[in-house]
Amino acid sequence: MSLPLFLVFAALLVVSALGVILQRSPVRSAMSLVSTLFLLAAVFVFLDAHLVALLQIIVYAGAIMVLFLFVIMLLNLQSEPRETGRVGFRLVAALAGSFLALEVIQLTRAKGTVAGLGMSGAVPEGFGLTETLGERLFTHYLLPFEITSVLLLVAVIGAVVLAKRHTS
Amino acid sequence: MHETVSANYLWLIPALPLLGVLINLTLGATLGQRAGRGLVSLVAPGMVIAAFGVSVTAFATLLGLPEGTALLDNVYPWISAGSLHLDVAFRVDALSAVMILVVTGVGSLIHIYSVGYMAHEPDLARYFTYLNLFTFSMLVLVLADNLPLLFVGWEGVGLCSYLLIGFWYDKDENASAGKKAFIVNRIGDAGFLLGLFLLFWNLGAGPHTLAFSEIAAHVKQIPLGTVTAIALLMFIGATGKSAQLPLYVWLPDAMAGPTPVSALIHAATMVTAGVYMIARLNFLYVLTPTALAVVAWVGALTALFAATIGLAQNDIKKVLAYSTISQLGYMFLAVGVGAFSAGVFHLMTHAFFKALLFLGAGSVIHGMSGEQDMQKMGGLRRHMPITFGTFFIANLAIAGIPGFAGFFSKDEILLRAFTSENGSPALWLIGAVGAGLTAFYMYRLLFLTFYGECRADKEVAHHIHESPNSMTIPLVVLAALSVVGGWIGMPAHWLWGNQFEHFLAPVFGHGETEHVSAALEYGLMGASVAIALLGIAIAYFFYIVQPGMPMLIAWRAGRLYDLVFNKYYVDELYDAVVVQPIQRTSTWLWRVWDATVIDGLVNGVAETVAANSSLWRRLQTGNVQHYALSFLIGAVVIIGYYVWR
Amino acid sequence: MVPVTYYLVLSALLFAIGAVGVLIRRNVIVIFMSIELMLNAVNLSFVAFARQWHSMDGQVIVFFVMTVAAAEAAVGLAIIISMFRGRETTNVDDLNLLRW
Amino acid sequence: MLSLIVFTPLLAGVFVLCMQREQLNAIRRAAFFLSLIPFGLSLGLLRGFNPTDGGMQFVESYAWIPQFNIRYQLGVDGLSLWLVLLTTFLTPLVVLAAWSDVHKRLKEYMFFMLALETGMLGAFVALDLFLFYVFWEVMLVPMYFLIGVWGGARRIYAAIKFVLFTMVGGLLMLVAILYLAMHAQAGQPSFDLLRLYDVNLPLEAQRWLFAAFALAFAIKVPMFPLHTWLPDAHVEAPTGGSVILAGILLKLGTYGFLRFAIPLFPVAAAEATPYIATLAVIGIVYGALVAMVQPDLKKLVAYSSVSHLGFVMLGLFALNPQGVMGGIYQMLNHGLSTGALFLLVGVLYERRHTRLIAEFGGLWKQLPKYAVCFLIVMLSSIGLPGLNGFVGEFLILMGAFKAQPWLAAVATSGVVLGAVYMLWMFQRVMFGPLVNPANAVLPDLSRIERAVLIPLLVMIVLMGVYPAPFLSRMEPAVTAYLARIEKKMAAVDTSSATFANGFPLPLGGGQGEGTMYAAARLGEPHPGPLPEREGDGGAALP
Amino acid sequence: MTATPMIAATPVAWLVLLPVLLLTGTALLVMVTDLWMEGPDRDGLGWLGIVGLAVTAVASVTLWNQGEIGFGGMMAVDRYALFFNLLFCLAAGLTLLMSMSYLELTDIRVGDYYTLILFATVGMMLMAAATDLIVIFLGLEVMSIAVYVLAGIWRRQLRSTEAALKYFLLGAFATGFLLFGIAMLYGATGSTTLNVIASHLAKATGEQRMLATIGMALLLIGFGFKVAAVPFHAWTPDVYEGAPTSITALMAVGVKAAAFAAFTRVFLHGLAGLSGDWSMVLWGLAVLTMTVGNVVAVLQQNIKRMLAYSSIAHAGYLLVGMIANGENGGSAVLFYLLGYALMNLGAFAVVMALGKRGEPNERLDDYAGVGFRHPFLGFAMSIFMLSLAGVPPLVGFAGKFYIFAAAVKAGYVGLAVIGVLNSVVSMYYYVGVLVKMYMTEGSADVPSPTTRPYLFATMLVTVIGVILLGVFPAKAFELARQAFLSLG
Repeated sequence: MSLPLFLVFAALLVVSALGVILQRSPVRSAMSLVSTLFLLAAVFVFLDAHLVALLQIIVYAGAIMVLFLFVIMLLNLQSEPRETGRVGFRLVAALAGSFLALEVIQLTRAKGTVAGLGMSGAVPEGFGLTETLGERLFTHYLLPFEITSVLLLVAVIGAVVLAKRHTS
Repeated sequence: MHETVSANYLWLIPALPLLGVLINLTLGATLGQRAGRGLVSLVAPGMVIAAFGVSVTAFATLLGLPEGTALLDNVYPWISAGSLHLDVAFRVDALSAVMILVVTGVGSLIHIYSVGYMAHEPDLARYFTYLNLFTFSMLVLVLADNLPLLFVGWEGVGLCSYLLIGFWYDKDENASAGKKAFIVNRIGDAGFLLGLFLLFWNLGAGPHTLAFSEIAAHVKQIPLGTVTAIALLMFIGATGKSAQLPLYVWLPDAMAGPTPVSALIHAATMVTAGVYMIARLNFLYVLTPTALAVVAWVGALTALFAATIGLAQNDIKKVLAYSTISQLGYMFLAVGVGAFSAGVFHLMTHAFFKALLFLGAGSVIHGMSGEQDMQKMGGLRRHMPITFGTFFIANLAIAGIPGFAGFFSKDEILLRAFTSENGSPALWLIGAVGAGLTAFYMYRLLFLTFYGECRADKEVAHHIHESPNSMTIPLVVLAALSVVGGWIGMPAHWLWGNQFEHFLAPVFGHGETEHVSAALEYGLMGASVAIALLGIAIAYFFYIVQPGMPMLIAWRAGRLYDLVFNKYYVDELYDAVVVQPIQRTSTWLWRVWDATVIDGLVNGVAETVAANSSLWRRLQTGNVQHYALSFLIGAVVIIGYYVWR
Repeated sequence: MVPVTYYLVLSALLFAIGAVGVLIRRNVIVIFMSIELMLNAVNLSFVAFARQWHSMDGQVIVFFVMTVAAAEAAVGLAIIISMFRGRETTNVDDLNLLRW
Repeated sequence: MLSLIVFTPLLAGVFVLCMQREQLNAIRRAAFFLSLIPFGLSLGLLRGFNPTDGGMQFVESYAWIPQFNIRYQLGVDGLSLWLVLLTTFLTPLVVLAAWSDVHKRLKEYMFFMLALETGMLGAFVALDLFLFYVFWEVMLVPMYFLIGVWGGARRIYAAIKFVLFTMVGGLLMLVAILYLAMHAQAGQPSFDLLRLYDVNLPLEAQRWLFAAFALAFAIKVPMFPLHTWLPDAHVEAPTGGSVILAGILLKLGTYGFLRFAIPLFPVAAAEATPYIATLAVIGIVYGALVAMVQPDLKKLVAYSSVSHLGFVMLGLFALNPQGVMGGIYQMLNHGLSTGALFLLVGVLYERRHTRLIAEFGGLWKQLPKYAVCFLIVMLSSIGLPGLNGFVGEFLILMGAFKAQPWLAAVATSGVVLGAVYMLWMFQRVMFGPLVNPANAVLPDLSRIERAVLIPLLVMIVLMGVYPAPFLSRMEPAVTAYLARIEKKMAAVDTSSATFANGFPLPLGGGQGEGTMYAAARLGEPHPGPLPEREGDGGAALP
Repeated sequence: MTATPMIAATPVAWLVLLPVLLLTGTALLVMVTDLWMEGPDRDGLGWLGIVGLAVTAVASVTLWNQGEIGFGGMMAVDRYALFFNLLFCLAAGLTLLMSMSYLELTDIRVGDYYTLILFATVGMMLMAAATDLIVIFLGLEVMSIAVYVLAGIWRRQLRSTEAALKYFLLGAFATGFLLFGIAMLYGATGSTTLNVIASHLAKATGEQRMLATIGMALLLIGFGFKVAAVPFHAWTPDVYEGAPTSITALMAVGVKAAAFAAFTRVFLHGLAGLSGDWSMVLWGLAVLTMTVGNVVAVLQQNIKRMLAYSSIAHAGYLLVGMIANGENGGSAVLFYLLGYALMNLGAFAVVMALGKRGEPNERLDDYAGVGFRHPFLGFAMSIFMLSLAGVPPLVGFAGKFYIFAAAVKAGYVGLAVIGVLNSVVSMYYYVGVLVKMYMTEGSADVPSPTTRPYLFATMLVTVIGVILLGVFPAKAFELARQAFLSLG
């Protein structure tokens, strides 16, 4: 991935991400998030993470975000009114956020930091493909994989418990 | 004075009155009123008389022993800590023999007298409990073989004094007077204790018993400065106990107690403890002329000072009280000039005549239904002949009329004040003037009380009567003693000379009499007698011949009279300089320092915690985003620390 | 090649944007979406580091993160619905029963 | 034996707790007779005590927490023997005093009282720092309840103040204990007191550790200016609580100095002596002055405790036999006389429900027996010769005079002031006319009240007249104690330790140059070689 | 690219998995059984869960001397994990026991409640046993998601839902940080397995080390949230107050212990090489946490909220143990968690016992006079409060003793001093409960604890435990020490 291309994607990502947090309508925020996810998927492809990019679109943008939109629609949420109050609070929040980013940026450029990590050369064969990932997943990551099954089960039970109508 | 003979019965002397205390305390209160009174009236004097008996035995034993030998009764080990090994041990040598005889002898008489005097007192058991306890303490004081044990008696008599002064406690003044006595005494005692410690730690290595013989053996190693300090500190104790300047103020107030108490404690025995103590420690005092001089001058000044106050008092007992202070001053003057035996001699004669005076005054008060103001007396000699007679003898004795007891002892003191190497003409002069004043105020008292017209209310006057036998007999005995008591200590050139001094010589061994010329001796004697007679004459003139004169003089003298009449405002001065500031400081310490500063600090810490608690609590707004912000800021700070450190 | 640090910076930017979103938005669902954004930012890092190390682990982890995100979404949205049922609101400012 | 003495009260307390709430008399009787058991046992202890042995006796030692070499280790010596007896002696009396005093929640009261006894006894005989700390803190709880539940109007404030004050010191001491135990010897931690006695610490460490220990104990004593919890606690506590608090609990502070702070860190203690002695003297005078103006009887007695314990501290820091023995003796005296004073005040409070001095006056007429008891106790309190107080004060002042003559001189004024406030109080309560009609109907001492007071009076007189048996059992231990201190001080590089010898004796004493401890030992007969460490019952560490 | 027909089967380390597997099985069994049950009474499920937990505990005990690591170094069945397994079984078991009484007071009548508690416990065990950051992360999520739901399970109560939502939002937020930290460590070392990270850190380049440090910082923040360290603590009081009391107990005890299990394993083992970097920051966090927790607790009027702040403060003490970093410090943390579990569970049992249907009685004022009216309740609560305050000879003291001993030994005397001063502050509010119970009159009419046998049993067990472990801590010390040393 060439630098200009990266910068273009990066810019688009940032704009799109800002859209998530600046749009007043929840639906638009959600749509911005979907676009961010798509852009990220593209970046993943450039990073040789083909399967992950695919999953990003299918699972994330496809399933999870639909769920979000569904709930937004279900609850019939309106746009937030224009923020007038708590300027100070938002300013501090933005400042804190900027500092967080700044710190990581600082980390990559100052002396004695991680600036010199660079990027390694060509990837081995099969890197990022379904087969390779699958093999890794079902051998080395067998345990976490099994845990995710429990995790999802818990989530299902939880969602049901919380969302089902009151019976009594 | 180093040989001792064991006499394991000496403990009986103090133990008998103590037994009396226990009986009075337990049975006296629990038996019925009548039985209890009867028992107490028997037991209390009985025990003291028994103690007198034992004392006489001890005295006789002592006389039979070679000169300088003392009786010793080591009862049991008392306090032992480190190098300190104190025993409860009693010692009878010449000095304490005199003392125990005086204490038990005069004590017996006063106990007997009390049976009559206190006949109408409902709380008789308590009275005799105290009185017996006092006798016990006084005997411990004079019998003690070591200094701390002496201190036990020393404080014990103070306690009894406190209790007896406040015996009629339902009057606040009485209670206050008792308290004052105790506290002023305590001030002196503090000095005594310090002196004791200083002495102990300077005795050198090795276990110490603080027995007098041991102190005497070691005292010469102590540097002079330290000895002086010890002596002066001890003397502070003596000024408290024996009512000397500047700690005399309690004694006049102490007259609030029953009159026999005044006689026993505040005239005959307790107040002389200071003199006894210095006499006991004579080996220490003689080493330090500075301390001796202080003792002598304080004594002399007190003698004069108290005498002047005595001139203008109207309360019969107050006059006697100031007289006592004054007479005690003479004793200190004596020991201060190194005339220990003279001091003790005066102690003894004073015990006789002053006890007599007090008991006589008590008899008067008894007869006057409790009246003490001389302005309201007069003409009593007709109603109370025995009292008057004995009182008159006592007056002669205290005024120093030759032949009576007081003459011999006072004369000896004045002589030595003049001639001793520690003495000076100035001391003599002060003493002599004091003697004149004494004669004046004592005769003023006599004339006001017994002569002239009765100035009492009709009601009171009607009831004036002579006292019962239990009271008059002791008066007579004491009157006899006030005459003959002095004869054992004749001036050197008279008859058998000073047997008393000779008897005490083993104790005061070093103080061999300097020989003075007979001319000087007679000259001084004559001068002092003349001064005394002059005093009597003036009194006669003022109160018999020209009864209006005193008023006139008092009016003329104005300020001066006020000053004397109000006792130089010393009580007021002490109140303003000592008592009030302490009270104010205390209140300040409590209200401001304790409550505001310290607790303020403590509560301040608590409040700071609470304030912080409140503050942090407010930060817990319930708003998730505030929580998230604090989270984020925390994160930023931590990461920032690692990035930029 | 774009150095891995660039990805890291990008990731941090997205992460920070997400974090700020959590702080400033009032609608809990949007807040939740901002959190999803943060998770995605982390995913970017994982993928970039996987590329850097030539190791599939990073990508596998992304797989797990997605699963977790899905589970959280299910439960989170259920909680939001539950809350909406009780209060008819999704505004965080109304979460004020519990404080101090 | 010791374990039995320590834990019998707790068991008795549990037993009482299990009784029927309504059977008040049965509870009282049970509590009283059960509380006599430890007293009886401790009399046995006294009989079996070897008075010539200055070391630990009746030592019990078992491994407890081996990870830290913490041992369950108990023992008594001459320093603690009498305090144990004081505790077992006072508790039955307090239980007895509760007969008429406590009506509500009686069995809980008895339980806490007995549990408190266990805590105090344990603290007196513990020979392991951890164990000591456990007992030290455990005591707080029952005392806290006693004040808080059965106390007066501001009882909660007082109870919490008491607990927090004590805890601040206690916990800082815990850190110091940990530091000492962890660093005293390389490798293995050790909480064994007897072992730690022999450890020579660097001066700097000693200073810090001493400060922490001293703070804890000074609060408990309490020393000026850390005393303000005491008046509050006393005023609010029920009578029994006050008696125990003043009689025994405070002694733990002074005992702590004696057993821990001074012998563990003697050089630091010696350095601190002028300051501590000064504070002690300030406490003496201050307590007396403030006591003087108190309108409330209990508060007056409380401040008098500040004054008296100032004497104890002064004695202990004299670091010579007279001072130390006087200090210990004074602890016992104070336990008896102040305990008795609180009981007496309690008698009045129970009858009149007030403790304001102004409410009384002329009581002697109405309550002669009470008055006599009060008088004797008061005289003991002001140190009248012939009663116990004198022996202690005398020895303390004598010892202190050696070490710090000027301070001792100031302290002696406390003797005067002590008389002032006590007598003034006595006068206002007992003397004067009986004006308040409410006082004219008061009954005199009941049988039980007499049964409570008479043992105290007997002890007051006995200890005043015949102190020798008490002192003689202390002396070997005190001698050993001072010798150990001296040895330890000599072990530390003396050039680095600037000994504060107080103020030099200005009057050119014939002896007494040199360091205070050395001087204190001058001419003292050595009772043979120091007690060996064999006597501690196989305390050897694994 | 030649396709491999089959992936080589990975050997499954059954022993390593055994406790987790047993408990997961129990959870599933409970879940399924619930479907067959009729009527509102679900106590049977609770008993089933308890049996399952007991079995798991027994299994854990038998594995004590095995010590095995499996799944490519991702999970271990070392003593450390087993110690925590026992702790979790205890906490969860007692929670289930209490719940059987507590649920009657509420309208939470769903069998899934028990299932979720068991799954949460599975998550905890995974966290304690995990030796790989991803497994820790997943375990954390299993636990957290279950607890999010449990916190909000009392749907009638708006407070419960609010607590759940707050917990969820902040929890997810914190998860982001944790994950970012894992990413950075992965970036720095190329692995998420602790052993690998540890060995790689030893030879890491400066850049990698820096990256790892930041990753460590982010992990610190993430764990800091879970253990409720200031300033990541703010959720605690609200969630503890709002959640059903039984769940609060589980959170205070189980969740916190699990978080510390992972926290300690990661920092004292995996990131031990960075200890110089983290100890300073942790020092500050510990001081802040102790102080803020204790100071704010002073003015609280709601007992659950007060206990929440107290739990924050206790997190601070535990951090001290971590800072002491060593055999003593680590063991102290383990022991302290055990003691803390006992006393806190007991305290919450008392809180529940004071509640009635529709009347939670959670205000301090509701405690007025309870002590004498219900002697056992009062006694138990006194023991718990005093133990929490660190009064000997209770387990709270033994724990503090251990922790501060470790701190002093490691040279952190200042920290110990701050810690004990904090204890003094804490004494104030713990004792405040006693003041209410014994020293003020009140009228709150509370059923006798004996009518709620499960709560009574819980209190009895915990009281005995608190006293026994306080008086004779040696065995438990040894256990904790062995457990910690198994970290290698």
